[in-house]
Order: sequence, then structure tokens, then C-alpha cells
Amino acid sequence: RGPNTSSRDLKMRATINQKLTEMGERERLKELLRAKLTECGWKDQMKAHCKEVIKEKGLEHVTVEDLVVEITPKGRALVPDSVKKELLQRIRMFLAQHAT
Amino acid sequence: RGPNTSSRDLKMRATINQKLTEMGERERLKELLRAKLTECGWKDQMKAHCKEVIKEKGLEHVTVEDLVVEITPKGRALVPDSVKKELLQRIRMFLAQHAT
Amino acid sequence: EEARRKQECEAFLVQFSFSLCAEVLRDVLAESIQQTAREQIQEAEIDQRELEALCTEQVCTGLLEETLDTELTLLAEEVLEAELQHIHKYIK
Repeated sequence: RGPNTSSRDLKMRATINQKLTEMGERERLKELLRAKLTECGWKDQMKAHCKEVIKEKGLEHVTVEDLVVEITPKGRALVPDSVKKELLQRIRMFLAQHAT
Repeated sequence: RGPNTSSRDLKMRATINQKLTEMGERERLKELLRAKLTECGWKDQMKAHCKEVIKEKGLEHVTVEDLVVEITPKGRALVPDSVKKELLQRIRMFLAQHAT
Repeated sequence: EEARRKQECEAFLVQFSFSLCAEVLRDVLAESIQQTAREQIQEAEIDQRELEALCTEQVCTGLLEETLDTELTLLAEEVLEAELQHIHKYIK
């Protein structure tokens, strides 16, 4: 890719990002993901995992920060592929409609 | 509450009791309670009640054990709420001051 | 040239889709994990306080009953003894 391609990419990126924000699509994507995470049981699994960690370490030895560090790997791993695919699909649809 | 509540309860009660005993507070609380029971007239009431029971049953038919069984319900019922509250308050204060 | 541009644009959109997807996932997961951890710590703290309050009351009741049992036994012994002595005196 030459320098022109790169600057064109940057320009396109900025334009799409602006559109995503202005049209509220970025927030809607986040909202969709939050809803899907609840719906697929991810949130309940995370709650249960938090409870396990607190029980194991003892409440007096756990801060919110510790807990976040402890549960994050599982939190990432537990997102179903179907949810990721749906999110990607929705992004593609938006781009197909608005990125000309 | 979950199924582990019972063991958690036992553990916590044991910890509280241990703290009270180790630091001599348990004995001090009993002492305070005895003083309060005398002060509020409970002891005099119970003495009178003992005499009534003995009179009613006949001295020759009453043992210490019988008498204790007979007077216990009234003995518990006659403890003023203010005395119970003060005791609880004092335990709470002690635990708050000696929280780990 | 047109075909090349179109191809480049499509490649860009594919790449952009993936990066946006990853970005949304990262943000939402970070926020949700933080929120869940905070809520669960709070819930555990409330639970702990409730348990402490309950156990303190139970210990208080235990201490009260123990003291009452001792006091009532002493009282019963004392009164019974006094009554017996009274009778003995009377008989003599």
C-alpha cells in the first residue's frame, strides 16, 4: 500500500467513525451486545464466577480491581462465537448501507 | 441464602464468641447483665415466684431442678427489652471496636 | 483502476468491520466485567453484614440464656435452702 492508500484509509476511517457516532450506531451496537450477553447467560456465569472467587479468597482479601483482573480471562473466553458473529454481521450491514 | 449458610453461621458465631471470651468481654457482659437484673427488680420478682411455686407444690415435693424448670419460662419472659437491647448494643460496639 | 479501487475499498471495510467488532467487544466486556465485579462485591458485603448482625443477635441470646440459667439455678437453690432452714427453725 502506498502513502495515498494509507491516507485514504485514514480519511475513510474517520468518516465512518463519525457516521457511527452521529447516527448513534456505536451505542446501539454496544446495547445489542449487552443485551446478548445477558440473554446468552454470560452475565449469570460471570456473577457465579465472581461469587466463587470471593468465596475462595475471602471477601476481606478481594477488591473490585482484583476481581476484575481475576475474572477477565474467563469473561473474554465465555463470549459465544454466535454473539461475536451477530455483532460482526450487524457492523457489516451498517457499513454496506452507509460506507459509500 | 445458600446451603453453606449453616457452616458460615457456625463459623461466624464461633469467631464472635472466641473474640468475646479471649478478651474477657464475655464475663464482663455477664456481670453487667446480673447487675441489670438486680437493678430492674427481676431478681426480686423471681425470688417471689420461687416462693409461690414452693408454696403451691409443697416444700417436700420440690427439688432444685424442678424449681428451675418451673421458673425458667417466667424468668426469660420477665427480662426487660431494654436490658436485652443494651446487651446487644454493647456486643455490637465491642465487635465494631475490635473488628479485624 | 476502478476495479482495483473497489477491491481496496472492500478489503478496507472487511478490516474495519473486524477492528470495530473487536473494539465494541473490548469496551462492552470491560464495562460489564467492572460492573459485575462491583455489584458482586457489594452484594457480598451486604450479605456479610446481614450474617454478622444475625450471628451477633444469636450470640447475644446465647449469652443471655446462659446467664439466666445460672442465675435461676442459684436463685432456686438459695430460696429453697432458705425455705428449708425456715421450716427447720419452725420445727425446732
